[in-house]
This record gives sequence, structure tokens and C-alpha cells, in this order.
Amino acid sequence: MNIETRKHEARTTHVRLVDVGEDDTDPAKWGINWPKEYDSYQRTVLTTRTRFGGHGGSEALPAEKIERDPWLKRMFLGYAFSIDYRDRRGHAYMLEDQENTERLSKPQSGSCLHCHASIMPLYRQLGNGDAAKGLEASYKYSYQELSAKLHESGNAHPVSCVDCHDPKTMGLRVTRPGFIQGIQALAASDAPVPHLPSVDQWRQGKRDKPYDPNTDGTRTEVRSFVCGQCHVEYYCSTKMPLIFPWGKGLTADQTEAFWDSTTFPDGSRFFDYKHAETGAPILKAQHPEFELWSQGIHARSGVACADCHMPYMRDGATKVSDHWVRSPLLNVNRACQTCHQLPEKEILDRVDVIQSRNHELLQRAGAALMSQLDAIALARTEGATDEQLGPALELQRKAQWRLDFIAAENSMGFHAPQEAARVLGEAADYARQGQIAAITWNRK
Amino acid sequence: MNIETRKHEARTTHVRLVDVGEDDTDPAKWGINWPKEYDSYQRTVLTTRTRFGGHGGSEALPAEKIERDPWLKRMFLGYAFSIDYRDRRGHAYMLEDQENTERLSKPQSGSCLHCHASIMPLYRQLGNGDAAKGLEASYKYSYQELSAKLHESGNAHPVSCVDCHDPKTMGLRVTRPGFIQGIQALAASDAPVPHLPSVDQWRQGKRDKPYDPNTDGTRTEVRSFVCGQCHVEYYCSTKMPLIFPWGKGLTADQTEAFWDSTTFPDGSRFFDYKHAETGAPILKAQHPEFELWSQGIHARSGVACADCHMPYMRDGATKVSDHWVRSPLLNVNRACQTCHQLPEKEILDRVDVIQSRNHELLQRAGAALMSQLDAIALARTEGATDEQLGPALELQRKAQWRLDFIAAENSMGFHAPQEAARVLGEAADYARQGQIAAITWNRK
Amino acid sequence: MWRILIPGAVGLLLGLGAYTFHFAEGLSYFSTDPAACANCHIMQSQYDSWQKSSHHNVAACVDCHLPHAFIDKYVAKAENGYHHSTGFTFQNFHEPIMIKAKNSRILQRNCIYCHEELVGDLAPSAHAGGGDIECVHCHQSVGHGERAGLGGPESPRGRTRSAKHE
Ligand code: HEC
Ligand code: HEC
Ligand code: HEC
Ligand code: HEC
Ligand code: HEC
Ligand code: HEC
Ligand code: HEC
Ligand code: HEC
Ligand code: HEC
Ligand code: HEC
Ligand code: HEC
Ligand code: HEC
Ligand code: HEC
Ligand code: HEC
Ligand SMILES: [Ca+2]
Ligand SMILES: [Ca+2]
Repeated sequence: MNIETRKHEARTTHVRLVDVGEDDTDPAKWGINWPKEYDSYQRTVLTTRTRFGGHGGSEALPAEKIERDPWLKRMFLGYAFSIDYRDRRGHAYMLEDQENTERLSKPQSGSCLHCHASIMPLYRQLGNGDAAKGLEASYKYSYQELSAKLHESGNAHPVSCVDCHDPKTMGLRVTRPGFIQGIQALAASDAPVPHLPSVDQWRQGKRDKPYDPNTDGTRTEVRSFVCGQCHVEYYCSTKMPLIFPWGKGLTADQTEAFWDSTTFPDGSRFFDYKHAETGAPILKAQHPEFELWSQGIHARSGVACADCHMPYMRDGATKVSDHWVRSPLLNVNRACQTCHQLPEKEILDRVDVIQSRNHELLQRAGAALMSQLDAIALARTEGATDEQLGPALELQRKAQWRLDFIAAENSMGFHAPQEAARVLGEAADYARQGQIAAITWNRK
Repeated sequence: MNIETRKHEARTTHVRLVDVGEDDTDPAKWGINWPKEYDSYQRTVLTTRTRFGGHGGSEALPAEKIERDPWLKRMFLGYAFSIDYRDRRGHAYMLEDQENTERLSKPQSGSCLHCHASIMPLYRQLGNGDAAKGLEASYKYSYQELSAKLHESGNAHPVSCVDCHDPKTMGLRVTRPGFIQGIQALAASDAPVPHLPSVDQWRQGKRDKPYDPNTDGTRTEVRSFVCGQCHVEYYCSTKMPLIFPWGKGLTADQTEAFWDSTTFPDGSRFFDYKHAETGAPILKAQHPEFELWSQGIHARSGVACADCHMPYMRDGATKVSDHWVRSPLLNVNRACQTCHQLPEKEILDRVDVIQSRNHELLQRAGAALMSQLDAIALARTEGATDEQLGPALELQRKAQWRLDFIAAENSMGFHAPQEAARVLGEAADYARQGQIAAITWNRK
Repeated sequence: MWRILIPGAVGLLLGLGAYTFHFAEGLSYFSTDPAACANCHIMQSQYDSWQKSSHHNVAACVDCHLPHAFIDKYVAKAENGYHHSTGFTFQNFHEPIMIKAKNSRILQRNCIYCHEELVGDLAPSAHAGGGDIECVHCHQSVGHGERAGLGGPESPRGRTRSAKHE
């Protein structure tokens, strides 16, 4: 009878059927011990769709973002993202989608794999035992070379259990050298991080060894750190190792300041690409979910990525974390209603109001940038030199950075609504200032 | 022993020592029956100060806003607000501050008293019994004339008990004709008002009689309506009666659309003043607290003005509403901590983050507007005609409306952080577009 | 034919009902011991949170969730007992569990029952929806502390009552 079985479940405790270790990147093996998590983990192959989340397009290939918003394509001219830039989809696809992107038609570095595969054993191998050294080495390999090694070594899996869990204890932990270096630089800075109490604590301490997210971080924090290993802005190309720009703080302005103070090994100024139309030295922003979330009220209230994207689900008498990582809007009763006891429709409406405002402002800022590009093009035909257009091009860099910061972020403003709107407001203002600088290039 | 006296206290407060009626505008008389509320009401004479709230300046006179932010003064050139525009202060001063403002050096209408005095008996007198008619009549009087009548009639009190309470039951109610007409127009429109469920209900009903805030409104709603009688955007001058622009909705865009579709009795286009420098037909926004609050998550969650600005306080054996209406930041433990169980400092920090972002964006948009005014001035010297500057002047109207909407609103963005940032982003964008229109006046 | 089937079916239902109600300590409804509520693990999180709440030593589950008037109490108990038992048996209820309108009204009356003296002077009201603003509009946490929910944050810098007094 139903109640009997429930009472029984309540009593059963966990037993391991197979041993798992640091080199076990195949989730199927872990799945033997933890079938419930594995089952939900496997569901990340399923197609999902919300107004702004999940992905459009066919089963086979997500829709092209750069065709949905043509201004995106124009702003990326001169960079691989103008060739192919699609909607994200489930974790199960991360490796395959990376291997298939047309962006690989341009030379890409081995660092790309940091966030698209269960790469730790390979890093240890490259760094003979030291994963950080392994990552550092990896940027010198071409993507294709390292990808080949990955497949040989038998670790060609998307993000896997061992990337977030200690195989001995199953405790949550971070593994990615990029994140560890980034969060250590953040801790060493004096940027306020009210949402990361353990960093404040470390700062007040002896500081004899660097901040360690796995031992210093609270469980609540690590429930976001594991995602922060990948859902972040980065530099990842062939001139230097992968880097997370957190040394001056996590906001759009602070990360911009970090890039502005960065130089390439040859001492030249840092940029991701020269804009094909204007020649401006552009900064490319990639999915800064961790950074934007950090500015929001949820982060400040101790609400972690996993609370919304991996909510607990009751499975009979036990609780398991839903490893089908996806849009919380597909899972409102678990993802939101545990804290907000409101009707599901009301919750969805609130999100829609926030995202609609953000989307409107995003389009406005995009239009402003397009007008700036037109003005620069016109100035060129009028004979303006690079030097005369200097101010206009610097303003394009500032405007695009802010616009891209929110466009590339994947919550359509939800993770920090006011901050996202502030950044977009600045983007529009700088783009218009740049347009004016271009129009007035020949006035004193 | 102790308990007995408390119980005694509790019972006696119900007893009425004097009768009060619709014509009793003197709060002192009500105070005999309800001493606790009266005591707190009287505290509104005290000076209060927060970073953005209350008022700076001397006991005698609040600081000039237009000197703190010079761009405010320039944006109001041609209007009384450029002469004298100060920080608000407590309710006790509302009449005196109005009587003493230099703005009265320009002719002002009797309608001004709608929100600065306990005026209902006078309205009934002017409209022989019908207060709405009384308000309509009042705009034909000069401020000085009506003020004289007010003093004669012995109703020269600031907002008083009878303005918000039914003397028979002490139940909460609204009295101001301006609000009643405004909310009825809003109800009759199809603008979404998720924060006012009773309006949705009325819309689905027979609609045989207009929406009545006092009988249709829920108690939670009326706890905000009483403030919405005055803390709102308005037209209040000599060409037509006082009006609240809610017929198309409450957002900055919807109220702008309302003014754009309004004409003066003589059929000419509606505006508040012609800008002295540029000649643009400007819309002036006044303290739209009710409107901005309506866009926020608190309103949507049923959190009323009174919840934060008149929180309950324990007084002896009973709980009473704190009638010392002031900044909730001076009263965090009652105003916020019953719902947000966080340390006071953490709550103050959260508000400060929100207000700082808003303040930064406000200054940015202000700077953009100043650049636009410079560009128009320059174009004039270059010989541009009104017609050639048409587009620039229309954009100035749009930009100033949005900038003023958030500058005049008194919570420095707190009442609806994302929406305030969105409006300021638009303000900056329109100001820069206007600057461009002025710079390029002589290009085709 | 029908004559045999129908009583049969009814009998079966009764049997099931009785079995469920009994097995699930449905009888605990006739006790005021909070532990009795927690006989259902599904009530556990509320039980735990109640123990940490400001009221744990002044009010038990039934004080807030069941009518104080003697008769209603048993009606409500029977009714809830049915919801709960069937819900528990068939797992067909909405999660997270949300209080139903009817029980919100009972709750509201119980707040006032104990705190009447304190709130007695609050303004009366002729407004739609009867009048009282729900106590829980501001005092959500009195019964169960802050609503963190399953998987919520474990007190990052004092999301607890004590923090209120820091
Ligand atoms: C309070 C809940 C909440 C928290 C905490 C949260 N998110 Fe989200 N996230 C959302 C919502 C809501 C969306 C919008 C989903 C949509 O549009 O369908 C979203 C969108 C996303 C998306 C795009 C999802 C999709 O389907 O395309 C990603 C990726 C994401 N979040 C990652 C993160 C990361 C990483 C963190 C922590 C650093 C985080 N989120 C924290 C609620 C949250
Ligand atoms: C090792 C890198 C890595 C880690 C760790 C990681 N993600 Fe992802 N995530 C990705 C990549 C890559 C994609 C895009 C996959 C694709 O489009 O093929 C993605 C996609 C997503 C999506 C979109 C899913 C969809 O259906 O559209 C969400 C939501 C998301 N991640 C949230 C999270 C959260 C929450 C965490 C932490 C609990 C997390 N991710 C941890 C790399 C990672
Ligand atoms: C620091 C982590 C990180 C690095 C490094 C990284 N990615 Fe990703 N990648 C992600 C995340 C997270 C997503 C999902 C969110 C999104 O799509 O915006 C993603 C999505 C993608 C997608 C699917 C969506 C799209 O953009 O079309 C492709 C393809 C992709 N990455 C390719 C690459 C390539 C090529 C590189 C190296 C140049 C790279 N990634 C480096 C984290 C990373
Ligand atoms: C992107 C990060 C990530 C990956 C990959 C991941 N998990 Fe988890 N896992 C989590 C988080 C976050 C939790 C919640 C931990 C907590 O709150 O203590 C969790 C919890 C668990 C738990 C504890 C019980 C529960 O469900 O809360 C088990 C067991 C588990 N995961 C197994 C697995 C297995 C098996 C895999 C691979 C098939 C896997 N995990 C992959 C992030 C991950
Ligand atoms: C673990 C608890 C928790 C979860 C899960 C959670 N929230 Fe929240 N939410 C909060 C807290 C705490 C606040 C801050 C306000 C407060 O202190 O009550 C908040 C604030 C909000 C706000 C108002 C602030 C803003 O950004 O406009 C919205 C809207 C919101 N949440 C929506 C959601 C949605 C949608 C989800 C699910 C995808 C969600 N929340 C999940 C706890 C949570
Ligand atoms: C959730 C709480 C909350 C609600 C609800 C709320 N306010 Fe406020 N209000 C604030 C805060 C916080 C400030 C900023 C105070 C400061 O800066 O000192 C503020 C500022 C103000 C100010 C300026 C106060 C001063 O000291 O200068 C006015 C006037 C005001 N609100 C009116 C209203 C009105 C009218 C409503 C309803 C339509 C309302 N508020 C609703 C919290 C609230
Ligand atoms: C009859 C009109 C009227 C009503 C009704 C009214 N106010 Fe005011 N309020 C004013 C005026 C006028 C001032 C400015 C007084 C001055 O500066 O001399 C003011 C000032 C304030 C201030 C600033 C106080 C300070 O110390 O700086 C706050 C806060 C405020 N009101 C909130 C409210 C709230 C909340 C309500 C409803 C409970 C309300 N008001 C109802 C007209 C009104
Ligand atoms: C619809 C209601 C309303 C009307 C009509 C109104 N006021 Fe006010 N007034 C307010 C409120 C609310 C405040 C407090 C908030 C603020 O100062 O922004 C205020 C503040 C003031 C102040 C003190 C702060 C300052 O602006 O220097 C003066 C003086 C004043 N009003 C004069 C006038 C005059 C003159 C008129 C007629 C032209 C008028 N008011 C019409 C509601 C109104
Ligand atoms: C709009 C918000 C609000 C509502 C609704 C509300 N309260 Fe309160 N209540 C408060 C505030 C604020 C305090 C703190 C007063 C103080 O600290 O002086 C309080 C204090 C109390 C106290 C503790 C008094 C003490 O300090 O010992 C009790 C008991 C109480 N309320 C009961 C109720 C009951 C019963 C209801 C429903 C009839 C109710 N409240 C409705 C805001 C509210
Ligand atoms: C600007 C509007 C306003 C004015 C003016 C005002 N009140 Fe109130 N009053 C309220 C609000 C709001 C409440 C809370 C009603 C509720 O409980 O919903 C209230 C409640 C009350 C109550 C019920 C008990 C309590 O304290 O909650 C009494 C009695 C009262 N007021 C007396 C007075 C007296 C006496 C005056 C004049 C000295 C006065 N009020 C002026 C808005 C006002
Ligand atoms: C009667 C209950 C109540 C009161 C009083 C209240 N709040 Fe809130 N607050 C809420 C609710 C409900 C939300 C929406 C998020 C959620 O659903 O938890 C919220 C959200 C917030 C948020 C996040 C949304 C945003 O706008 O960024 C902040 C910050 C906040 N409140 C601050 C305050 C402050 C400061 C005060 C006092 C001046 C206050 N609140 C008074 C109930 C309240
Ligand atoms: C001091 C009063 C009080 C006591 C005692 C109390 N509760 Fe509650 N209970 C509440 C309040 C308040 C709510 C929230 C109602 C709402 O959200 O509208 C609630 C909600 C609930 C809910 C609905 C789900 C939820 O979490 O909102 C359950 C189930 C519940 N209580 C069970 C219990 C049990 C079992 C006990 C005894 C162990 C108990 N309660 C003791 C006041 C109380
Ligand atoms: C037979 C197991 C069981 C017992 C014993 C039990 N509950 Fe429940 N309770 C449930 C289930 C299952 C639900 C969800 C039912 C639903 O939402 O329809 C629930 C829901 C509730 C709710 C919120 C839903 C509603 O109907 O408003 C309250 C409040 C509640 N229980 C209180 C109590 C109290 C108080 C006791 C002890 C007197 C108690 N429960 C004993 C299983 C139980
Ligand atoms: C069985 C009687 C009883 C019931 C039912 C009850 N209370 Fe209480 N409550 C008390 C007692 C006794 C105290 C502690 C003494 C005091 O402070 O008055 C208290 C304290 C409080 C306090 C002050 C301490 C705190 O938690 O902030 C609040 C607020 C409160 N109750 C609100 C409520 C609300 C709201 C409800 C209904 C959801 C409720 N009470 C139901 C008896 C009760
Ligand atoms: Ca980048
Ligand atoms: Ca106006």
C-alpha cells in the first residue's frame, strides 16, 4: 500500500555499488550509485523553450541569435561570433555544440575546453599533476589538437559529476582552475562582495594563504560557485591563458576597468577584436551570469544558482536535487514557490514584466549602437582619419561592452533587473555620445 | 496589576469624549478621542534627514533642490520651479510652505490647495454641497483669493484626520475629487493594474456605476489610495481644472501619451511651459510617488504606502499606526523588519545600493540634457529656425518628461528600481538624440 | 447486478478510507500534540520550522490552524483529515503545500483570538473583501520563521528573527 512504501523509503539509507574516483569522468558509472540524480542529469538532452530561455530552432540545431537580432551580427563583425552564435541548450550538448560551431573556422585555443568538457584529468596530465599548470599549458594547443587528446584520453564527456562533486564524500566542490584563480583575485581585491560573506571573513583573517572556495566558502556559496566555473565572462584565445577578469570586482564597470588595465604579453593593449567596419578595439562579453547574479537581490539574500536551476524535488520520502539544469520557469513550483508562495501565473507574470522592460531597453541600446556605426561610416566617407575618430572609437568600445554584457547574459535581465537596466542605459548614452563624436569629427 | 491597567487602557481608547463630523478639520479636536494617533501626527513638525530623504537646510527653510543640482534649475527655466524648488518636509508644514514659496510670485490657481490644506468643507461650500463641482470652480480663483476664503472659513489646517477618516466609523477613506476622478478614468481604461485587484474586479462587473475607491477598493488598496490623493503627477494651473493624467495608465509613457492627447479649452496643444532658452513646449512632472510605486514589486505584493510610512507601533496594550509620516529609513525595525528579517544595517545597505545606482543614472541623464540644451543654443547662433529645430525641441520634451518624472519622484528610485532605471535610460537616449538633431539641423 | 456492485464499491471505498485514515495516524487529529501532526513526514518541515519560531512555546499547530470554537474544530479536523490523508496516500496535492483560503481565514481568526486586545483598536473598515488586512501580510514568519523553502539558503548573515535585534 502506498503509505507503507513511503514509510519504508523514509528509512532506507544510501549504499554505494561501485567506487568512483577523480578520473571517473563518465557519468554513467556514477549513475550506478546515484540513479536519481543521473536520471535527471540525462534529461538535459531534452529540448526546452520559454519566451527568452532555452532555445528556438530545430531539435538538431538551436536558432541563430545573430539572425534574430541583426544588430548583434553587425556589432560582432570582425569576430567569430558574427559567423555563428546560437541559443544555448542543455548541458548534454556542450561538447558537441562546441565541436560543431562554425566559430572553429577561425583558429581557437585549447582553453575553450575548460567549460565544455570534463577536462580535469587531462589538465592534470598536461601539468603533470598540477591542474592549474595544465590549464596554463592548454592555450598553446589549438582547439583541434587538445580536442583530439581529450577524445584519446577517454574524457570526452560534457560537464560531469566529478566536476562538481568530491568522489569520496560527494560533497560539492569546484574544480576549474579558471574559477579558482578568478575568485582568489576577487578576494585579494577590496571590491565589496556583500553576497559572499566568506570572502569578507577571509579578508579580515590572516591572509597567509589565498582564499580557497572549497574550504572557505559556505555551502550556500558553493551552490553558486559550481556554476561560476563556467557561466562567466572570460578571455579565452591564443595570446595568453584563459582568464576571468575579476581582479577589480564583478560589475560591468569593474571588469571593464580590469580589461583596460590588462596588456598582452607583448605589452600591447588588450582587446578581443578590431571591429571590421570601424576598426575599434572591441571587448567581447560572454555570458556573465555569475557576475550579474552577484549584483542582484537574490544573491544578496543568499539565493544560489542551484536553488532556482537545480531545486530539490521530493522523491518519495527523500529529497534530491534536480540535475536537469534548465530554465526555472519550467519548474516554478519547485524553483520559486518554495520561497514565493504565489500562484504560478503571478510568478510568471512578474518575470515577464522584468524581462520585457529589459528587452525593450536592450533593443533601444542596440539601435543607438547601429546609429553610431552609421555615423562613423559616414565620417570615413567624409575623410575622417583614425586619429580624428579616436574618441568615437573609444566610445564604441565602452558602449558595446555594456550592451554585450547584458545581451550575452542569459536571463534577459532577471538576475539583477535594476543593474541590468543601469548598464543598458549607460550603453545607449555612450553609443549616442560616440555618434556625436563621429558627426562632429571635423569641428573643433 | 499591570495587566489590569493595560486592559483598562485598551477599553477606554474606544470611548469617544467628543463628537467629530465632516466639518471638523481641526486635528486637535479629533486628538481628544484618539490621543495616540494625534501625538504621532504632531511629530511631523520635527526635522528629519536621510541621504536622499527628508530635508537639508535650516529648521526654518528646507534646502533649494535647484541649487544642489544646477541642471534642475536650467531645465525649469521659464517656469516657477526655477525660482524656488525646495526639499519637502513634514505634513505639518504643507500649508505654510505653500503660502511662502516664491513660486507664488507667478500667478497660481486656487487648485493648489487641493493637496495642501484640509479643504473639503470649502469645496462643498463652493459647489453648494458637491465637492467635485467645488474643485472645478476653484481653478478660476487666484491662489490668494481662495487662500483667503480658506482662512476665513477656519479650515486653514494641513492634511487632517477628516481627509482620510470617516468621522462616524474612523474607517479609512479618500475624499479628494482629483483622486476620485483620476482613479475612475484609470478603471475605465484597459491599462493593466495587477497591483489593484479591485479595479480588475470592477472591470469584469456591470460597470453601471463608476469605480468607487471607498466601496470597491480593498482595505489594502485604500491604505495607498489615501496617499495617492496628493503624491501624484498633476496639472494644476489657471487654464483648466486640476487633473490627474491617469486615463491611459500610470507609467511615464502612458501619462505622457495622456498629456500628448490633451488640449486646452481653446483647442491648443497641452504643455506646462515654454522653455525659456529653447522654446520647447515642456511637460512638468510632479512627485509621481503613487505612479512609480505602482510599477514596483511592493505594490504588486500588496505592500501599501502606509505599511512603510505609517507602520504599526506598539503603544501600551494596543497597536496603533504611526501618524508621524516620514522616511521609513528612520524607522526600519517597524517599517521593514516585520517583513524582511534582516539586520537593520543590511536593509539600509540594500536601499543605499538601489538609490546610488538611481542617483548615478539620474546625473548621467541630467548631463545629457544639458548637452542637448547647449547644442540647441549653438544651432540658434548658427541661425536655425524654430521649424528647423522642431525635431530637437520635441525630443527635449520627451527627454525632460522622463528625467523629471524620476527626479521629482521622492524615493530616489526605491519605489520601483528597474522601472526608474528604464525611464532614466530613455531620458538619456532622447536627450542625446535631441542633441544630434540640433547639431545636424542644417544637414538633409 | 448493480445492487451487488454498488454497495461493494462503497464498501471498498469506506474500507480504503478507514484504512488510510487509521494508518496515517489520522486519529492524531483528535490530539493537540504537534508531534501528532508531524506523524506525516510531509508536515516535518513545518514542524521543524515551528519549533524554531517565535511561537513554539506559546502556540501549537492546532492553536493556529484549527478553529477554537469546539464544534467547528471537529468539522475542520474531519475535513482537513480527509484532505491530508488522501493527499498523503495518493500524493496528488500541489507542492509546495500552500494554505487554502478556508484555512487562511481560520488562521486569521486565531491570530485575533489571542491578540484581540492588542489589535482591537485598529481601524474598522467598510472596504471590499471584508476588512481585516491579513496578519500574515506582515507576520508571515510567526509560525514557521522565514520561508526559506526546501533547498533555501541556510542563514547567510542572519535571515533569522534574532537578526532583527542586532
Ligand atoms: C532567483 C532565481 C535564480 C537564481 C538564483 C539564478 N537564476 Fe538563472 N535564471 C533565472 C530565471 C527566472 C531565468 C530566466 C529563464 C527564462 O527566461 O526562461 C534564468 C536564466 C538563466 C540562464 C539561461 C537559461 C535558459 O533557459 O536559457 C542561465 C544560463 C542561468 N540563468 C544561469 C544562472 C547562474 C549561473 C546562476 C548563479 C550564478 C543563476 N542563474 C542564478 C532564475 C535564477
Ligand atoms: C563545465 C562548464 C559548466 C558548468 C560547471 C555549468 N554549466 Fe551550465 N552550461 C554550460 C554550457 C557550455 C552550456 C551551453 C550548452 C550548449 O548550448 O550546448 C550551458 C547551459 C546551461 C543552461 C541552459 C540550458 C538550456 O536548456 O538552455 C543553464 C540554465 C545552465 N547552463 C545553468 C547552469 C547552472 C545553474 C550550473 C551550476 C549548477 C551550471 N550551468 C554549470 C557550461 C557549464
Ligand atoms: C569560461 C567558460 C567558457 C569558455 C572558456 C568557453 N565557453 Fe562556450 N559556453 C560557455 C557557457 C556557460 C555557455 C552557455 C551560455 C551561452 O550560450 O551564452 C557556452 C556556450 C557555447 C556555445 C553554444 C552557444 C553559442 O554560443 O553558439 C558554443 C558553440 C560555445 N560555447 C563555443 C565555445 C568556444 C569555441 C570557446 C572557445 C573560444 C568557448 N565556448 C569557451 C562557457 C564557456
Ligand atoms: C554543475 C554541477 C553539478 C554536476 C555536473 C552534478 N551535480 Fe550533483 N549536485 C550539484 C549541486 C549544486 C547539488 C546540491 C548540493 C548541496 O546543496 O549540498 C548536488 C547534489 C547531489 C547529490 C546529493 C543529493 C541531492 O540530490 O541533493 C548527489 C548524490 C549528486 N548530486 C549526484 C550527482 C551525480 C551522480 C552526477 C552526475 C550524473 C552529478 N551529481 C552531477 C551539482 C552538480
Ligand atoms: C531560496 C529562496 C528564493 C527562491 C528559490 C526564489 N526567490 Fe525570489 N526572492 C527571494 C528573496 C529573499 C527576495 C528579496 C526580497 C525579500 O527580501 O523578500 C526575492 C525577490 C524576488 C523578486 C523581487 C526582486 C526583483 O528582482 O524584482 C522577484 C520578482 C522574485 N524574487 C522572483 C523569483 C522567481 C521568478 C524565482 C524562481 C525562478 C525566485 N524568485 C526564486 C527568495 C527566493
Ligand atoms: C516597501 C516600502 C515602501 C512603500 C510601500 C512605499 N514607500 Fe515611499 N519610500 C520608501 C523608502 C525606502 C523611501 C526612501 C526614503 C529615504 O530616502 O529616506 C521612500 C520615500 C518616499 C518619499 C520621500 C520621503 C522623504 O523623506 O523625503 C515619499 C513622499 C514617499 N516615499 C511616498 C510614498 C507613497 C505615496 C507611497 C505609496 C503610493 C509609498 N511611498 C510607498 C519606502 C516605501
Ligand atoms: C492632502 C495631501 C497629502 C496627503 C493626503 C498625503 N500627503 Fe504626504 N505630503 C504632502 C505635502 C504637501 C508634503 C510636503 C510638505 C512640505 O514640504 O511642506 C508631503 C510630505 C510627505 C513626506 C515627506 C516627509 C518629510 O519629512 O520629508 C512623506 C514621506 C509623505 N508625505 C508621505 C505620505 C504618505 C505615506 C501619505 C499617506 C499615508 C501621505 N503622504 C498623504 C501632501 C499629502
Ligand atoms: C496633486 C497634489 C498637489 C497639488 C495640486 C499641489 N501640490 Fe504642492 N506638493 C504636493 C506634494 C505631495 C508635495 C511633497 C512632495 C514634494 O515636495 O515633491 C508638495 C510639495 C510642495 C512644496 C514644498 C516643496 C517644494 O516644491 O518647494 C511647495 C512649496 C508646494 N508643493 C507648492 C505648491 C503649489 C504652489 C501648488 C500649485 C501650483 C501645488 N503645490 C499644488 C502635492 C501637491
Ligand atoms: C501592515 C503591517 C502589519 C499588519 C497587517 C499586522 N501587523 Fe502586527 N505588527 C506590525 C508591526 C510593524 C509591529 C511592530 C510594532 C512595534 O515594534 O512597535 C507589529 C507588532 C505586533 C505584535 C507584537 C507587539 C509587541 O511588540 O509585543 C503582535 C502580537 C501583532 N503585531 C499581532 C498582529 C495581528 C494579530 C495582526 C492581524 C490582526 C497584525 N499584527 C497585523 C505590523 C503589522
Ligand atoms: C494621510 C492620511 C491620514 C491622516 C491625515 C490621518 N490618518 Fe489615521 N490612519 C491612516 C491610516 C493609513 C491608518 C491605518 C488604517 C488601517 O489600519 O488600515 C490610520 C489609522 C487610524 C486609526 C485606527 C487605529 C490605528 O492607529 O491604526 C485611528 C484611531 C486614527 N488613524 C486616527 C487619526 C487621527 C486622530 C488623525 C488626525 C490627528 C488621523 N488619524 C489622521 C491615515 C491617516
Ligand atoms: C508588508 C511587507 C513588506 C514591507 C513592510 C516591506 N517589504 Fe520589501 N518586499 C516585500 C515583498 C513581498 C517583496 C517582493 C519579493 C518577495 O516576494 O519576497 C519585497 C521586496 C523588497 C526588495 C527587493 C526588490 C527590490 O525592489 O529590489 C527590497 C530591496 C525591499 N523589499 C526592501 C524593503 C525596505 C527597505 C522596506 C522598508 C522601507 C520594505 N522592503 C518593506 C515585502 C515587504
Ligand atoms: C503561531 C501560529 C502558528 C503555529 C503555532 C503553527 N503554524 Fe503553521 N502556519 C502559520 C502561518 C502564519 C502560516 C503561513 C500562512 C500563509 O502563508 O498565509 C502557516 C502555514 C502552514 C502550512 C502551509 C504550508 C506553509 O508552509 O505555508 C502548514 C502545512 C502548516 N502551517 C503546518 C503547521 C504545523 C504542522 C504546525 C505545528 C507543528 C504549525 N503549522 C504550527 C502559523 C502557525
Ligand atoms: C495524514 C498525514 C498528515 C497529518 C497527520 C497532518 N497533515 Fe497537514 N497536510 C498533509 C498533506 C498531504 C497536506 C497537503 C494537502 C493539500 O494541500 O491538499 C497537508 C496540508 C496542510 C496544511 C496546508 C494546506 C491546507 O489545507 O490549507 C495545513 C495548514 C496543515 N496541513 C496543517 C496540519 C496540522 C495542524 C496537523 C495536525 C493537527 C496536520 N496538518 C496533520 C498531511 C498531513
Ligand atoms: C494560542 C495563542 C496565540 C495564537 C493563536 C497566536 N499568537 Fe501570537 N503570540 C501569542 C503569545 C502568548 C505571544 C508572546 C507574548 C506577546 O508578545 O504578546 C505572541 C507573540 C506574537 C508576536 C510578537 C513576537 C513576534 O513573533 O514578533 C507577534 C508578531 C504575533 N504573536 C503575531 C501572531 C500572528 C500573526 C498570529 C496568527 C498567524 C498569532 N500571533 C497567533 C499567542 C498567540
Ligand atoms: Ca570576454
Ligand atoms: Ca505635471
